[in-house]
Formats: sequence, C-alpha cells, structure tokens
Amino acid sequence: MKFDLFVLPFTLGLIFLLGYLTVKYTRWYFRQDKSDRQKVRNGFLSLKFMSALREIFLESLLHRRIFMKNRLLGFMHMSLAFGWFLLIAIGNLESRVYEPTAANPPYVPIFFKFFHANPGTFPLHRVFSFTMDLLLLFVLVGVILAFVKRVYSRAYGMKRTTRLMLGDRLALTSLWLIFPLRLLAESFTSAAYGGGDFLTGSTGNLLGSVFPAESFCYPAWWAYSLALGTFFVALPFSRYMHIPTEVVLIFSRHFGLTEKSKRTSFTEIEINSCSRCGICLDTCQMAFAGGINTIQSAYQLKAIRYHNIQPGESFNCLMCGRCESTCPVGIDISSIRMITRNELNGRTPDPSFTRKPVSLVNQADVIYFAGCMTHQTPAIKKAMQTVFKEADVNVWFMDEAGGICCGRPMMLAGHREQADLMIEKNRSLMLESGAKTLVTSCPICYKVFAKEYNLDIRILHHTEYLLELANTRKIKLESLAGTAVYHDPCELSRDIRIYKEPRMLLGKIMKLAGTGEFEKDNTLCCGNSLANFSASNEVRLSVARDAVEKLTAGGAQYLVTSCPMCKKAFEKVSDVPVTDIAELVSKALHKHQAHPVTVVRKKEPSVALELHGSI
Amino acid sequence: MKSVAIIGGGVAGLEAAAKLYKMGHAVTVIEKNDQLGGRLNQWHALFPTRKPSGPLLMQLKEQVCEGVNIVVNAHITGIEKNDDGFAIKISNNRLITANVLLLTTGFDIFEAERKEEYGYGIYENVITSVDLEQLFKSGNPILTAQGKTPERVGFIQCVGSRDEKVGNPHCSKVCCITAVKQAIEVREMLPSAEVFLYYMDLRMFGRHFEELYKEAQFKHRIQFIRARLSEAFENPDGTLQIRIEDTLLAKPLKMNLDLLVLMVGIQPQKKDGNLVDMLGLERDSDGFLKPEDQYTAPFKTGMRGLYCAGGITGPKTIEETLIEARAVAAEINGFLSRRKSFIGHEQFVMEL
Amino acid sequence: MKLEGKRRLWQEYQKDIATDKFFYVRSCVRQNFFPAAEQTFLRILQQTLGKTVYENPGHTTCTGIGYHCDVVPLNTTMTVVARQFALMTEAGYENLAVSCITSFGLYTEILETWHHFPEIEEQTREFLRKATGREFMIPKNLAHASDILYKLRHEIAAKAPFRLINHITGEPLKVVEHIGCHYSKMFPHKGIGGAEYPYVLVGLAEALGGEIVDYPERRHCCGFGFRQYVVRANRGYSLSCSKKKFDSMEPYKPDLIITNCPGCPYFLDRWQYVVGEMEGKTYGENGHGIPVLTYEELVGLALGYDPWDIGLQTHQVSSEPLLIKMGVPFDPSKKYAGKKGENIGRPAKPGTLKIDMDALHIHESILTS
Amino acid sequence: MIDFGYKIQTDRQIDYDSNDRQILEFVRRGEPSIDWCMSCGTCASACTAAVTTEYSLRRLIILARRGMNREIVESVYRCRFCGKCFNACPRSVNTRNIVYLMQLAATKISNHEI
Repeated sequence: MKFDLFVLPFTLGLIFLLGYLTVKYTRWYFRQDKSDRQKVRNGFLSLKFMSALREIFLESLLHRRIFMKNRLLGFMHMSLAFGWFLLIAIGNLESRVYEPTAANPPYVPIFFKFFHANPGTFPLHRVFSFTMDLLLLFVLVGVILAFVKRVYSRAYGMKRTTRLMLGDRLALTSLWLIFPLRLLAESFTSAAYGGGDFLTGSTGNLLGSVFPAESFCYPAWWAYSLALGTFFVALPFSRYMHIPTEVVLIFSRHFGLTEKSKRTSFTEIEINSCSRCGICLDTCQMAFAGGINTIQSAYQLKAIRYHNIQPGESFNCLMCGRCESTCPVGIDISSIRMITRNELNGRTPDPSFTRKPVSLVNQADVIYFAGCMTHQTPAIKKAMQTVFKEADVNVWFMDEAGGICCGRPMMLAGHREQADLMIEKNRSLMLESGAKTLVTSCPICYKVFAKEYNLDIRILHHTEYLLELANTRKIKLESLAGTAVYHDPCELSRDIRIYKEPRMLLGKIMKLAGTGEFEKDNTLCCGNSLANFSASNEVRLSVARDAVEKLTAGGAQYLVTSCPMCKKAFEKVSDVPVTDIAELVSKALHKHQAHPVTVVRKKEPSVALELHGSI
Repeated sequence: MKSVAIIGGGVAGLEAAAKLYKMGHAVTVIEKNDQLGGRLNQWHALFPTRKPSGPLLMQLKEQVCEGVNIVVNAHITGIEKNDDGFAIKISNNRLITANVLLLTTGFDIFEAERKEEYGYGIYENVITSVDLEQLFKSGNPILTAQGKTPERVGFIQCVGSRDEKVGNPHCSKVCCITAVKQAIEVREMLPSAEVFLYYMDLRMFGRHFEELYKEAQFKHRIQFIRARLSEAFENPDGTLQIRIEDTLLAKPLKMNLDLLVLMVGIQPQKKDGNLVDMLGLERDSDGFLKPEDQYTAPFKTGMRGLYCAGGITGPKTIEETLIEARAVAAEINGFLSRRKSFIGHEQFVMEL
Repeated sequence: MKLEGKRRLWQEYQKDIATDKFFYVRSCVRQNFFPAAEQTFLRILQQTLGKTVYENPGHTTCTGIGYHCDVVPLNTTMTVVARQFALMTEAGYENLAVSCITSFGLYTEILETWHHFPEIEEQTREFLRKATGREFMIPKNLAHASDILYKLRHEIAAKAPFRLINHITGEPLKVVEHIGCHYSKMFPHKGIGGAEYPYVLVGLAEALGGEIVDYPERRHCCGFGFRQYVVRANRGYSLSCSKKKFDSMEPYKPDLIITNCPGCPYFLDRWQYVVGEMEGKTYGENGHGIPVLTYEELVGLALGYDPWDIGLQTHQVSSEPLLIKMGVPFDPSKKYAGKKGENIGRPAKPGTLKIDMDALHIHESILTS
Repeated sequence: MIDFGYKIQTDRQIDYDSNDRQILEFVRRGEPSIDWCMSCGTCASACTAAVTTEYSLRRLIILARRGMNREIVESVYRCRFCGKCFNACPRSVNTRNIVYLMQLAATKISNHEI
C-alpha cells in the first residue's frame, strides 16, 4: 500500500468530516417522529430515490436553478462543484485502472501524481492526465470566479453579498487554496519527474525554470494535503456544511418530509442546507426599498443555525415569500421563520375571547367574511354587499359586527396555539351555518382558511367568487373606461397562486395594462404586511412607494388590487387612484344607472344630499 | 405712488388691501375665484360670538370697493422678481407689476374622502363641517339622505388633523371651537335631537371659547365623549354605526347616528399651481410656508419685498388673520417708505 | 416645607375662644375608649388652672353617631342639641366646651344651619318647646376642648415640669398630630388654622417644646368613619386607612401621635396591635408601637400628673418609651393597680407588638426620681 | 396570626415610585414609537380583540408608562395582532410591535432575564 506522512492531514480531516456527518445525520434521523422515519426508510426502496438522485445531479452538481437565475453565478457554482466531483470520480477511476489490484485508500487517487509521477506504462495515461488537467483548469476557473464575486459582486449583477463568519473564512481560504496548491504540487512534480499534461506540464516547465522543482515538490504536496484537511475540519462549522446537507435535503424532500409547525430534523437539514449564495438578498424589498439589510433569509438561517436569533430581526420580515420563490435550494423559509417566531414566544394562549358569543350564526348558502382590514375600507365592503344584493345571494355576513379575527396574524406573531383556538372557534361557527361557500375579501384570511381551517366547504377569495358570479350570469358587467394595472397581493400569489381569476374578471371590466416583471410569482409586497412587526411607518412607506412606482410605470389609470391592506398602503403613496377589484365590479354593475347615492338624490333632492356634490 | 399686489382676496388679503390703500399705496388684489371673500363665503356664523359672517364679509368687501384694484378669476401663470419688485403674469395675457407682493392665499380643506374608514362619499349620511356650514347658510332644514329629521348627530374631531397617516401632523386649531359652535347650532335647529361631540383634546384656547364649551354642556346638553373614531359602518336604513373607544372608561363603544359630521382640518396648499412651490419658498415641517422667523419676522418669506399673512403660514382664526393683515400692512408700509429708489407705478395692470 | 406659608394660613384661620366659665359636654365614646381623658381635662382646668367648668348630669348624646350612620333624622338631632343648649342657658353659662370632635362639628353645623335658615331654628325651638317646654340661647362661644387647651397653652407651659423634649439628648420629640375630620374639614373657619394645616395641636405641642412632623398622608382620615367601622365587614377599610398613615409616617420616626378626636386615638392605638397581628409589622422602636395620646393626656403628662392617673395603662401601645424620653417618672408595678392598689387586670400579651418593659432600657433614675 | 374577620386592603393608589417601568423601558429600546402615543384611543376603537375581551392598547401604553406591569401581563396576551390599530393610529405608532415587545418583556421578567 502506498503511503507517505503528508497524506495524514487530508486523511485525518476526511475521517473527522465523515465521522462528524455520520453522527449528525444519524442523530437527525432518530430525532424524527415515527412516521417521518418510516417515510425515510420507505423512500430508499422506492422510485423516489432515483428521482432524488436526478435532482442531486442537477442541483447539487450542475446547479441548474442558479444557472437559470444567473448564468455566471451558475457557472461558478457548477465549475466548483461538478468539476471537483469529476476530479474525484475520474481520479478514482484513474488509480483503479492503473493498479486494479492494489489497496486504494482515498488519498491515493487524490495524490495520484505524487505516488505515480510518471505512469508511462499505463495505456490510457495520456487520456487520463489530459482529462485531469482539463478538470483542474475547469475548477480553477471556478475559484477565480468565486474570488471575483467576493471582491466585486456587481460583476454578477448582485447588489448584495453575504457577510462571512470566522469558520467561513477558514473554510473559504482553505477551499480556494486547494486547487492552486494541487496545481503547484502537480506542476513541481511534473517539472521534477515529468508526466504533466498541457496544464501541469507547462506550468511545471515554467516553475521549474525558476525554482528548484525537486526540493519544492514535497512541501507543495504537504501544503495541498493541509489545505484539504483544513477544509474538511472547517466544513461542518461553515456555510460549506450545505454541500453534504443539501444532498440529504433533496433525499428527505423526495421522501415526503416537510416543515411542520414545530422545529424538526427536517428544519435542521434545511437550515444547514443554506449556502448563503445571496440570491435572496437582492429579491428582498426590505433591502432594496426599505434599506434594511440584516433580516434577509440567508442571515436569518445563519442566525438560527448559530442560535443567535434576534426578535427584532425575526419580526422585521414582510413574509411576502419573494426570497423563497427564488431560493435555488428551495428552502421552506416562511415555515422556518414561523417556527422561529413560535420559539421566541413563551406563553400559553389566552382563550378569553371564547367566553362571549361573537355573533349569532345565520343559516345561509354563502358566508361572507370581510376580514378585520376590510372594515377599514368600507368601499370594498359596500361593493360586496351591493353585489350580493344584485345577485340575490342568501349570504351571512359573518363578521359584520367584527369577528374574532381569522388567526393568521396570530400565527405570524408566533402564537400558534392561540391561533389554533381562534381557528377552531371560527370553524365551528362556519360549519354551523350550513353554508356551502365561504367568501372573503381579505387575502390574509383566505390563506389561513385555505391552509389551516380544514373546511369541507368551498373557500373563495372575492376575486374568484365575483368571476364565478359573472361567468354564471348572476351579475352582468359592463365595461368601464380606462386602463388598469393589477397588483397580486402576496397572500394570493406564490403559495396560493390566484392569478387567472382576477385578470379574467378585470378583463371583463377594464383594459388591462401589464405590470412588467413584477407580477404573479414575482409580485411586490405593499409594505403593509401583517407579518412584519418591527418596521417603522417610514420603511413601510418606502416599500409601498417603490412598489407603486414599479407597478404604475406603464402609465395605467387605475391601480387595482384585491387586498384591503394593499389598498390602504398604496393609497397613501400613489398618484394613480387605487381601488379594489370588488369596487370596480360594483361600479360596472351600475353602469347604465347613476351611482346608487345619486339615484336617491334625484328622487329626493334634500339639502344634505346635495352637499356631496358640492365638495 | 408705491404699489402692492396682494394675491388672495380672502379675509387677510382684503383687510391688508384696505389698510395699505389708506396708507397711500396703490393696491391690487388678485383673486382666483369670481368673488372676493375667500373661505368666509362658505361660512354662516362666526365663533365664539356666533355672529353671522355676512356683515363682516360685507365690511371687508366694502372697504376695498373704492380705490383698490380688484382682479378676479385670475389664474397666475408666472411670477418674476426684479430689482423693482414683482411682475405677475395672469391668465388672459395680463401682467401686474408691483413693488411689493403679499401672499394671502390661505389654506386648503382636508379632503374627507381620504379617510375612507369614515365613509365620506361612500355612506349617504356622512357630511363635513363645511357641508354643514353651507347648509346653515342655505337656510334649509337639516335632513338625512332619507329625508328624515335626524335624531342623533355626531361630530368627529380631527379629521385630517393631527393625523400623520394622511400627512397632516399638525392641529388645525379652529375645529374644536367650530364643532362646539356647530353642535349648538344643530341643537337649536333640532331641539329634540341628541348631539354628540367626539374629541381627543378640546383645545379651547381663545377668548370666550371655554365659556361657549360650558354653554354647550349645560345649556344645550351636548354630550362630549373623549374618543377618536376608528371606523363608521352603514346600517341598512342608511343610519350609521360608529365604533369608538370611550377612553375615559377604557371600553369600546358603539352607537348609531343619523348624521355624522366630520370636522375637516386645515392643510397647506400643495396642489399644482400653488404659489409657495411656484416661488420656490421654503415649507415648514407641517407643509405650511415657513416665515423667516416665527417671532421676529413672521410675515417675511426670505425673499425681499415678498410678504405673507393669514392661513398660508398655518391654521388661524379670523381674529388672528385680521390682526396679521393689519400688522403686515404696517410692515409693508415701513418697507416701502424706506425704499426711495422704487419707481412708482400709476398703471400697473397691463394688457400684454 | 415653607413655614411662612403655613403661618399665613394659621393667621387666616383664627377664632375667639373663651378662657373661663365653660359648660362642658362629654363625648359618648371617649368615656369608653380612654375613660380618664375627660377627667384629666377637668383636672387641668379646674385644679391646675383654676377655671370654672360646669357639667350637667342631664346632658345626653348629641346623636352625632346616629346622625352620621343615617339612623337619626336631622330634626331630631337638632332638637336634642337644642336641649343641650337649654341646659347651658338654664345653668347660666354661655361658653360651650365640647369634648367630642363629632359633637363639635355637629354643633357647628347646626349653628351654621340656623344662621342661614332662621326658620329652621324657629322650628327647632318649637320642637323643643313641645317636647320639653325648654327655651335656649345660642352659645356665645363654641369651642372644642382642644381649642381651650390651645388657648391656654402658654399658661400650661409655664406650669409644666415636663416638656416634649428628650431629657437625655435635649432634642425635641417628634410629634405627629392628627386632627379629627369633623373639627374643621366641614367649616375650616371654625378650626384654629383651617382644614389643610390645622394649628390647634401644633400650637399645643410646640408650646410644650415638641417638633411637629409633616408626612404625606397627614391629612388622611384615620379610617374611623362611622359607616366603615360600625359594620364589621367594612372594618378592613377602616384598618387600611390607619395603616396608610402609619406607613407614611414611619420614615419620620415619630415619638408620639397626638389627636383631638374620640375615634382617632382609639383607632391609631388599637390598629397598631391589629396590624401587628395580621402582618407582623410594628411602627415604633424595638418592636414597640408609636404611643398615641389625647390632647388632655399630653397636657396632663406635661403638668406632671401620674401616668396611671391619666389612664395611659388603657392604651394598647405602651407609652413607657415616651415617658422615659420625657423623663416622666413612673412605677411599672402600679400600671395595672387600682386606686386602692387592687389589681385591675391586664390585657393579654399581643403576639407581635411589644408592651413588656424588658425590651426597654429603663434608667433607674427615672423610676426612682 | 389572628383572623379578625376583615383584612387590610391593598391600596388602589398607583404607587408611581415603587412601580418599576421595566416593560416601558424594554419596549422603548425596541420600539421608540411608544413615546408618540397621545392616548386618543383610535387603536382601541378599531380593535378586533376589544369587542370580545377587556383589551385596550391605549390603556396598556398608559399602564406601561405608570409601571403597572402586573396589569399589562394580565391583558397583553389578548391582542390578535390583526393590525387594524396600526392602520388606524394617527401618530404612526408601531402598535403591534409594542404589543409583541410587551409580551416579550413579560416573558423575560418571569424568566428573570430583565
């Protein structure tokens, strides 16, 4: 068996790393509940295993998603990951082919050129050395790109890049050193003993002409081994933990594991899978519009991983989900943020609200739940009531006198147990009414109804419901003059993806203008998000201003949304009139008549009414 | 003869014009509307005396009817400053030149529609204090949109005042006493109605204000509730349900009203064509024109020969506005008599 | 605190007080609470100062307690009071000296009522005539007994062998004075020094060399308040009022409390025991309470009367620490001995409040002098 | 100790000096806008929770200013975080963060962390 003392740093590092990962991952496995462990066990024996492998190849090695977002960044990641993977794989093959019978410990292929400086007897040696040199070059290009990114991230179109911690610096430095040192070691070896190809050979010739190659050769191999060893030891304590963990994450996800309301091993896997690539930083409105650069997902995940979470930062997120939709690793950031908020709170719920009856239950076909916020935008409420009347719907206005709130804000506040109590209370009232359809004007309510209420009745946001009424000719819509731009509220987009209905509905009434890139999955938060507790009014206003600017850049005459919160936020900063889609529908109902107020006015010309016209 | 142009023919402008004319200056009043009198035209009676506004308005107009040049329906298209004073371009290609320019353009009234949760323009029985004053002026009875005599009327203070969310952090100063006055007037017109006044703080700072407040309490049985409205609801019959916190009892309170009056605030003029921006003058943190010094130079604007008075520098009572108008006239007079170099103008309205 | 400000108030609230020939009316409850106090008053005036004081055994309650408990109607009260006046008129006296603060307040209230509503006075005369056939004259001078001692304070001080001065250190003793609510809170001009800073006991204490301490809850009621105390369920409220005062005066380390009301000394004295039993808290030095004296007891002590003759053994809080500070000689063995040396019995030892002499550093000289 | 059949009642008076204003100070550090509150009560009148439970943010802020921490803990958990108060506040007070920080302060006080 080939051996030299210099392989020790590499070998010990590798043993440490493998040991560490084995312990960590085993612990995670056993900390899962029974059903999750079952899922993992079943997963290994199913087709899911193969699909996971495919994704690992595409994402962990090729970094396809990053590539699609940012080609240069994708190439950088790919050259480092895939290049290194091939170096190891083909290196192993090379040593196997060269000495098929000998014991082949991991260090032999890694330091192949040390042990077999000039393997001339080996039939395919020219092919192998060429390939290995080519791969080394490939990886070195990646290293150079990474270096450029660290120094000047704007070259990648990135405005922000993550900050490094001590463990990261050590790992990063050793990682960057690995490949140049390999180049040096192989080049000196080539200069001293021959056997180098186009890269190592020519570099060797060059170096050999300046330095005494033979005496530089051995220290270079030591340095190379030390860099590898250092990297392996630093890896679990640095962001590079994502390299092995992402593989575990892909398997887990394919095996059917998801985030729950409390922290699980899956959460740990996700937290450790963040490479802090920084893609989330630039998508965050709090960063580019609000000027707040401490709360983005990469930082939050880091803070959670190192137990350094600050409530002020955790609660300063809009939870719009923009970062999540761009995360190349596909980490379920929103759930992790919710879990963190729950962990930051520590108190049993206060069920005092259940003691008093909130509202008498009416038997009805349709429940209308306006939502707390809609009470502050009476125009939306009034529009919905007008439509219900027009369509002659047997409706129960559940929170007419104020409800107990849908529970989503409470969840966002990190009081999951309290939210569950509220959900249960509302749920029992809803079921008691015997209604078949639940309509809400508030996307915040909609999301929690759809995701948490577990109702076997239809749950519709008013955009969907109004379209249904129009399509079934229950209401007749006339078109109105002007062009409108539609803004997707966060809570109806990305996760829920109600995109088609509002546009079809709006299209029946008004000419639709495009919103450029900022629509659907890439929609912007209005800044008024209930998920955010810490942001000041100024920050919220600047987020809103930025969003309105981007949305109305096309010159639409109306900014239409379908969320009372968004409406409130935009109204404050928009020069273009802001309106809810329901208000437009209500207006379109009455196109041939005057506005309802005006109708009464014509019948009874009392003074108090005429006053409306005078102002 | 030295000349003064006054932009804004309201209380401040008319009073200053009359005084400056008496001091021997050529005065031109430029008014954008078709009649003089400004906001006073909208008003029925004055606080705290409850005297009708008509005689005051008449007197203000009469004292400028001889000798003072009046230009109405004047849309200002540009103002130029030169060594000799100002050249003011107005619509119909006319040019007015003057040695001194006095800005008495006043203020704007808060657009109540912007407080959507209060329902103005959405609910039928929500009106503003300006609407109510005009109703008093018309002499018509107070009726709801349904044509009924209201049995309960509520006055909501601070609509568009002391409210950062609508960009008006300042106190409009006159609404508290106006609400007390209007509440009394409503009670007098509707003796069987209950009248409620919802306030954050009652700022009865002026002479006889406190007495009027007390009168409203004991003589007119107006009920004062310390609260600020969060939102109003419309009942099926068109009446309104308001939702407040009775802050002195720390309990939420709801009640029905037949008519809701919003005491709309006073805000700086910011719309296109406002002179503060046209002249590039500095605004204070509340958006009103910033005088050179609040104490020592309250009428100076930082531009030589350019003066200001009245509502342009913040909410004021009519009393205060009149005093300012007289004071600014005296100051302008002093300025003009020190400036011997000014060329006098006989004919200072020119057709271009 | 600015003394000038208080002096200005004191000058504003003055009244005429007779100096001799008194018709004395006793209090109902004081004879039970501190039976020797009124006797001491008579001894001071009659024996030491040589004044004429007349008492009529036929005088009755003024009905103040019933009146303030809402059980006696005002007309009845006024008629009963009119009868007291008739007794005085019949005896040929014009100066009324009242032992009880509530009586004093009630007489004042009735005289004020009659002053403003002569028809009510006429009606009362009619009632009295019908009921008893008596006639009366309005007293020429109405004074509370403490007013009279205040008026004579310099005369008293001149004769007093003991003063409110710590005879060992020479420092003035710290005195908390507490004025009965009905003394001047209803009619400030009828009390010496008014309602906010009554001077009556302050003047007396200062004349005897004491130093008055002002503490935040000085004006708070002792909590007696007839409706509160009489109903047992409300007694906690009464207690809490006194406790509030104790907590407030404690940091000033008062040497004694003096009062001019029947209820106040009783409650300020007895509640110290109750607080001790409820919360284990005491307010005086070394686990003792703060001694509470009536104005008569204070003057009696200063004039050198035997402490047991003026009834200090009937106090819950032991007054020995005060006697030691003042240098008043006393014989501990005679504390619970009657006039003839018989044992009059002693109260059970409280659980918390210290009353035993062992805790005191008694100077032999005091005991024997 | 003897049972007299009645008890010493606790003072209703707010003892400003013996109260500590820990919750106020804690909230103020994280959310300075608590000092902007002028007690107008718009928050409480908009409040979703106040309809069914004894809850008023206006009162909570006053309680914090007076140092009545026990009363705060009693009612601060009734907030639903619905955010209407934030929309309604005329002084742009960051209402929900105040409630959140009050809750956090209560937890920290009970854990003896502050």
